[in-house]
Amino acid sequence: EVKVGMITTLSGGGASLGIDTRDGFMLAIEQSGRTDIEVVIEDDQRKPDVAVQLADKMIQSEKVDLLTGIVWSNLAMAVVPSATAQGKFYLSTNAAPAQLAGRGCNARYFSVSYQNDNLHEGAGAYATQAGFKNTFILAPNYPAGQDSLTGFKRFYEGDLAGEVYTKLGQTDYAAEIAQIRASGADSVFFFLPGGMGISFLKQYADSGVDLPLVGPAFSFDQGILQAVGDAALGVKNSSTWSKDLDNAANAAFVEAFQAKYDRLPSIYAAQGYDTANLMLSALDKAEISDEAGFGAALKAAEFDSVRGEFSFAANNHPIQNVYVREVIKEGDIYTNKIVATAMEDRANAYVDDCKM
Amino acid sequence: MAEAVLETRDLRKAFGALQATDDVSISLRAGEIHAIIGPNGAGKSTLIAQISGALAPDAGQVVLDGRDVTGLPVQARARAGLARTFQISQLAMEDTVLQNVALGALGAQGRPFGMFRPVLRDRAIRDRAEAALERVGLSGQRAMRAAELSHGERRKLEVAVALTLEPRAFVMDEPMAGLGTEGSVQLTGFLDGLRAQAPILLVEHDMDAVFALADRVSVLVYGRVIASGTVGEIRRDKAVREAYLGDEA
Amino acid sequence: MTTTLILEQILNGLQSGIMLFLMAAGLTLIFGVMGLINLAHGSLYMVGAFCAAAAAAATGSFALGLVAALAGAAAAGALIELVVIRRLYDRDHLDQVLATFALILVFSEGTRWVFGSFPLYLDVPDALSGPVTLPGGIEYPLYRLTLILAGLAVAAGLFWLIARTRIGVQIRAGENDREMIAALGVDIDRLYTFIFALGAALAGLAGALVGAIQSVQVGMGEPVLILAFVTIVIGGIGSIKGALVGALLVGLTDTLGSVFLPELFKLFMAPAAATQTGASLSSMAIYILMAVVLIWRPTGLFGARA
Amino acid sequence: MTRETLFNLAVLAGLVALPLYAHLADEPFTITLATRAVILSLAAVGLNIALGVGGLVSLGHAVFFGIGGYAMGILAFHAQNYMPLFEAPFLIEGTKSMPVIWLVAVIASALAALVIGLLSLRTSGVYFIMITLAFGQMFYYFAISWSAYGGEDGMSIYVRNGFPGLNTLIPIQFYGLCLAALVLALGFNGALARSRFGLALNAARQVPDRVRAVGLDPFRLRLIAFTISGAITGLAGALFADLNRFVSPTMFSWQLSGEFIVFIIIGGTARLFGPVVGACLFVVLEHYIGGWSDYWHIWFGLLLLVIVLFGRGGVIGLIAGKARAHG
Amino acid sequence: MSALLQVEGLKATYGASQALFGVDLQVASGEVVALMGRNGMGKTTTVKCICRLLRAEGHISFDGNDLRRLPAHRAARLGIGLVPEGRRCFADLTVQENLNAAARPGPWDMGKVGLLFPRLDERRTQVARSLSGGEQQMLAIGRALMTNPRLLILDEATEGLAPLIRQEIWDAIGQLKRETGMAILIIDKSLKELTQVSDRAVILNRGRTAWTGALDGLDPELAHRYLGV
Ligand SMILES: Nc1ncnc2c1ncn2[C@@H]1O[C@H](COP(=O)(O)OP(=O)(O)OP(=O)(O)O)[C@@H](O)[C@H]1O
Ligand SMILES: Nc1ncnc2c1ncn2[C@@H]1O[C@H](COP(=O)(O)OP(=O)(O)OP(=O)(O)O)[C@@H](O)[C@H]1O
Ligand SMILES: CC(C)C[C@H](N)C(=O)O
Ligand SMILES: [Mg+2]
Ligand SMILES: [Mg+2]
Repeated sequence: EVKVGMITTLSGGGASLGIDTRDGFMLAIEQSGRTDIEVVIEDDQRKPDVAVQLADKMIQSEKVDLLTGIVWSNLAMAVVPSATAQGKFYLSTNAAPAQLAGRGCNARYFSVSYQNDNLHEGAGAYATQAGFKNTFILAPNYPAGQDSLTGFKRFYEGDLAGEVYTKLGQTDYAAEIAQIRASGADSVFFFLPGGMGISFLKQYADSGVDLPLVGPAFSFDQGILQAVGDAALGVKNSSTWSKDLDNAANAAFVEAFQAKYDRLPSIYAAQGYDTANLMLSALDKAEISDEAGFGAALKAAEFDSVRGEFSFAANNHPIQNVYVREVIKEGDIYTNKIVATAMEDRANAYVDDCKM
Repeated sequence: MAEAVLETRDLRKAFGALQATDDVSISLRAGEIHAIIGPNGAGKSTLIAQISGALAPDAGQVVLDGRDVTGLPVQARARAGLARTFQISQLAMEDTVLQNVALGALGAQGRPFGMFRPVLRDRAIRDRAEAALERVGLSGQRAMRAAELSHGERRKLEVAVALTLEPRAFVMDEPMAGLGTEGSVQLTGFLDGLRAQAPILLVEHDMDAVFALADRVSVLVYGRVIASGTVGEIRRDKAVREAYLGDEA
Repeated sequence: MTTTLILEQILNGLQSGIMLFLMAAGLTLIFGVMGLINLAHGSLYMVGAFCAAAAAAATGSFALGLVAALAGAAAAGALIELVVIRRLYDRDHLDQVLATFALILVFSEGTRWVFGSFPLYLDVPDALSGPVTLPGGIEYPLYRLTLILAGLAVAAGLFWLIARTRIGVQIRAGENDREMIAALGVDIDRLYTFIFALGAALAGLAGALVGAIQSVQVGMGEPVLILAFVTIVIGGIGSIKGALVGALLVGLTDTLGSVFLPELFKLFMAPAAATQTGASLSSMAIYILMAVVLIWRPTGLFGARA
Repeated sequence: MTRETLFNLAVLAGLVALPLYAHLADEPFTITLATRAVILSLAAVGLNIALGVGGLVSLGHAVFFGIGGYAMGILAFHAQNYMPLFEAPFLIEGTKSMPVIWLVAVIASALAALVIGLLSLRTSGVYFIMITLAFGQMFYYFAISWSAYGGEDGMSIYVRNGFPGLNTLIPIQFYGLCLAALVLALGFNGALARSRFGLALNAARQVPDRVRAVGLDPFRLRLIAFTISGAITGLAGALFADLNRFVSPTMFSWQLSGEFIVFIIIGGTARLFGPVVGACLFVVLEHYIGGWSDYWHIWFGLLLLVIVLFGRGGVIGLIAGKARAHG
Repeated sequence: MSALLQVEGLKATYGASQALFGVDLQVASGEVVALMGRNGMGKTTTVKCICRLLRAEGHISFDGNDLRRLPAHRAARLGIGLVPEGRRCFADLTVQENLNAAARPGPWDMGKVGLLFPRLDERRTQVARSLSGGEQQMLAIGRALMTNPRLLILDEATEGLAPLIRQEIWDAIGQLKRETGMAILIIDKSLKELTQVSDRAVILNRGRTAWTGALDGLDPELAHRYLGV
């Protein structure tokens, strides 16, 4: 009997991410056929203090063995350190802030998704490969945004035509687009997750500025693309997963997900699915109460990831490829296809800071 | 001649092109009731507002007990000894009658910052408040909310609050308004006795009351004092009759 | 920085101000004229955007989308006025805040229930898409120019309605004393339903117009609601003129702040730190503007009463 | 004894008994939930001093909650990292001691309330609601971009701060501290409402002109009330941060300010226990309806609507009847 | 002939406290009726019930219509014009807008009201908030006249008016009665003028009709008991 606590965002504007995470995760549990796993799912409403409260509830009252599901870094920062301090395992299906990868790493904390910087690093590496010399970069003014620009610059070798922080939640980008137009840039990198990205892309397309765009996968995800429409076509984005990634596990996942939920999976669904499978693989090898054994089984990462090759670096964050995708239209549906590999077997920049 | 307790010196106030008070100099001496009468819109309330401090004059001074208070805000003038009643009742409608007068007593004491002891258990305040209610005949209604009073009763409460201040001078804007005949007669009798405590500057349209009470009457028309004198003099004044009194003289 | 860029940024500020005005106009109508704090105004904005997106997707016509937005938001407005809002006119602001806060919850999650959790698609119509070149060589999106004109037209219409028509007089009279205007024979209930629906329709129109260049998603109304409140408070509650001036001020402050503050800080700071500090300050700029205006004029620029 | 007093006593008894039972039955989460309810109650009691008596509808009270929270966060952060707060002109170290943290939280939030009050009490009515909201947003955006203390990610404090003589890590002991603070605040609020200051403040809400005419200054009365109110909410913020062992900019958000108001109205405006009943109900509802469905906010919203529209006088009004003038 | 306004057995409460216990009152077309009584006896409450601003029990009909079934604005449209206690002008509207807000077609229009109150006419564009007390009273009367009522109800008709103006109002009431046949229900404290102008008086005592008849026939002892004079 294993009890899993999933805290994720199921209401409000960010609900689609949490719902995909949950659906991906539950799909894997269902496929495993195991009936001795109970998953308690709660809605964090994207509020850190609610997440903390839910974590307390799951630990103290539900007495779960393991926590997972948080989408947003700021919520993860609120929950993860205290959960691991109380002896619980935490498997991240998405958020993976730098603090938890470096000095704040923990033997009970595994990020199955990525380290937050990875996609931005991939975008930087791609920009270099594509021969961009003068990129304009922008991101919201909050920690994940600051990390994003840092991550991009880590592997980008050209010059910067401009570097701009926008307001978190900003919806009008006319001023930034005018700056881009005037800056003489040859390309644009932007990290604007969710609705911010939709707004930016539509306005960018309508502005007549015609420079190539690069960004992390967050703004080009399955759910969002349909809302952006043609404006996104051709945009390059970096991702660790794509629906056309060629491996058996992925093909089976995409098909099963579509059959069950009648929509295409997103990267959040894929990460949720992988997280569940990783957990299942470890449960097959060790009792969860056997902390060392279970931790080692997780670290071994012996499961069929939909991302293909997958292993953990010393700080419990994945070593994986970062791909470049392009937005295309298949029939009526906007989706992505892989066009290049930006980085192979990338770990992360914080491995050496982690003393475990 | 007795020293003036309250005095205005050449007060001027204009609203745009309208000169609402035009060089008004009046005085109020100890022990007297000085009535200000005049047509609607003559500037009586505007004058009161300047005396009480709610409105800053364009020019001129307000002098209370020999001290120039023109620059002081309303509350400082109240503390200096000026009590006013409002033309339209200003009462804490959700509070009881007793609480309304207690507020006056509290203001008179000038120490509103106590946060622990119940104010109504304070003998000094309670006695003062009860005494004021007694004097206007509202003791029986002390536990009612002001909102539950009839119009006339509210007018009485309005006067009661001013009483608690035990001021140097009263300024009353139409205290009779809304009182029935009976109430007016009562209040007239009451004000008659009140002048011994402090003089009253009385703005009123009720000529029965004015003629019965006033030691002096000043007539304001278009912001100017056109006549000033005893009741008899004013009643005989032709200009006053034309501008204001009509048949009532 | 070149003059054209500066001019273009000013134009951007004006344009974002006008967009804000579309929203603020409906809000000031309800908020100022009927004395009602309607936090759910942002939900009506969202309803308009969703109706437009759904209708445009079904019919392929942006114009029909706009019609649907107007109709949908007006209907939603009339409905909540009849069921909820009319019980709130004689309550204090507290009850209004709470009830309309509750309406936000119902609308947001209700919309998500009906339309799902993913953002919807609504795009600029072909005829209005792409940039035009303005005198002075500024390339500017045609759609945004259209928004400016639409906003100005709404401003003129509203001003006329409130200041010049008998209905306008009656509405303002009702704001002063509802009971009295009824006692004089005016059917204030019906009038208020009409006004509320009109305000809702304006919000819906704003949502649809803005939705074409922004994200149509649950929760889209809340940030703009706060901005709209800031706007009408700066302008003075109940004043259409104030809403217009306030909206332009907010739009300009916001846009120019985010452009020029980082530049300003670069004069005496390292560039990376300057961009960040500048961005931080610019995100507070409109609130600072509002506080300053209210400290200077406690009832806003054109507000008559408290 | 009126029905309202009886009801209040019952609420208080429940707040003592339920967590004790949970402690004995080893259900620590119930205590956590109760602690959360008590702390939010305290924050709303703070607001209620400005709002219930003074009529100051502040939609920015989360500012003080947040300042209290960050006072705790910053002091504890420096203590846990062994970094002094300042070195020049004199050395100030972080601390993990609750009494010190509370003192700092109360002073800091009182100062902030004083300054915000000085600036915003010139306005009234809806303008006041909005200017306080504006200050809230300023602090919110400032906190989001204050990267030294985590920006939007906020700060985690690994171990709860200490209180001399108690083990605050034991939930029931920490709860006891919070409840004591709440009871003190309620006692103060109750006394204040009947006191000289309460009478004057209450009148200043209804008829400021009258208050001036009896020689009192409504502005000063309001400013003092607002400052006290901010200080109490600030204390609640420090406790809340300790409960979660985490602070973040959401502590400044306008939604949270709105929730404080919601508590007061649900419970019953101008009732001493209004905020307490409202906050407890809110916490319980949020917790239990939260599990029903993905769309639970709809039901929650409808419930709130019913309360506002039909339950005038809030829950206490329903149970204990119409408010009476205390006189 | 049945009266224009017919009130029988009217009862009304404010929350828990009852203010009216049984008021009977009739006003016929072209008749001026004075509603009298000491402070707090229920005059205003009666008026509020007639105008549908307060819920009441008992019978109220106007021109054959059962008023208790109608909302306030419908009652007003049947031809009841109210000058309320405390004036209640629309404070933020100008004089002109105040008058226009309620105007309905008929003999009374802006011009005629202007002739009645020249002082008001001079202040057409001033907002009501800044009018003097008496000016506001004139505005309230003018506003009610603009609805061209068949029954004009004046609650505290001359409160706050200067003697000269008050005289004009009394003259105007007499004129209204003679020339337009408007029915008038009037509350005022001036016994002398009421006696001159009214056809009948209804005196309330503790929420009940205590006496009805022509005022010159009022027994001094009753006058003292019910009116305090
Ligand atoms: N704020 C203002 N703006 C413009 N005009 C004003 C303002 N306040 C008062 N007035 C005008 O000034 C004149 C004097 O008004 P005031 O209220 O002093 O008259 P009053 O003598 O008290 O009259 P009443 O006996 O009718 O109460 C009036 O004509 C009034 O309309
Ligand atoms: N809003 C109210 N709430 C509760 N009681 C009220 C209210 N208004 C009036 N009353 C009570 O109803 C009774 C009748 O009041 P009403 O105002 O009808 O008297 P009135 O005859 O018009 O007196 P006045 O001459 O003073 O205007 C009074 O006893 C009063 O206390
Ligand atoms: C969905 C992602 C953009 C979330 C991101 N890692 C964040 O914290 O906020
Ligand atoms: Mg006057
Ligand atoms: Mg009356």
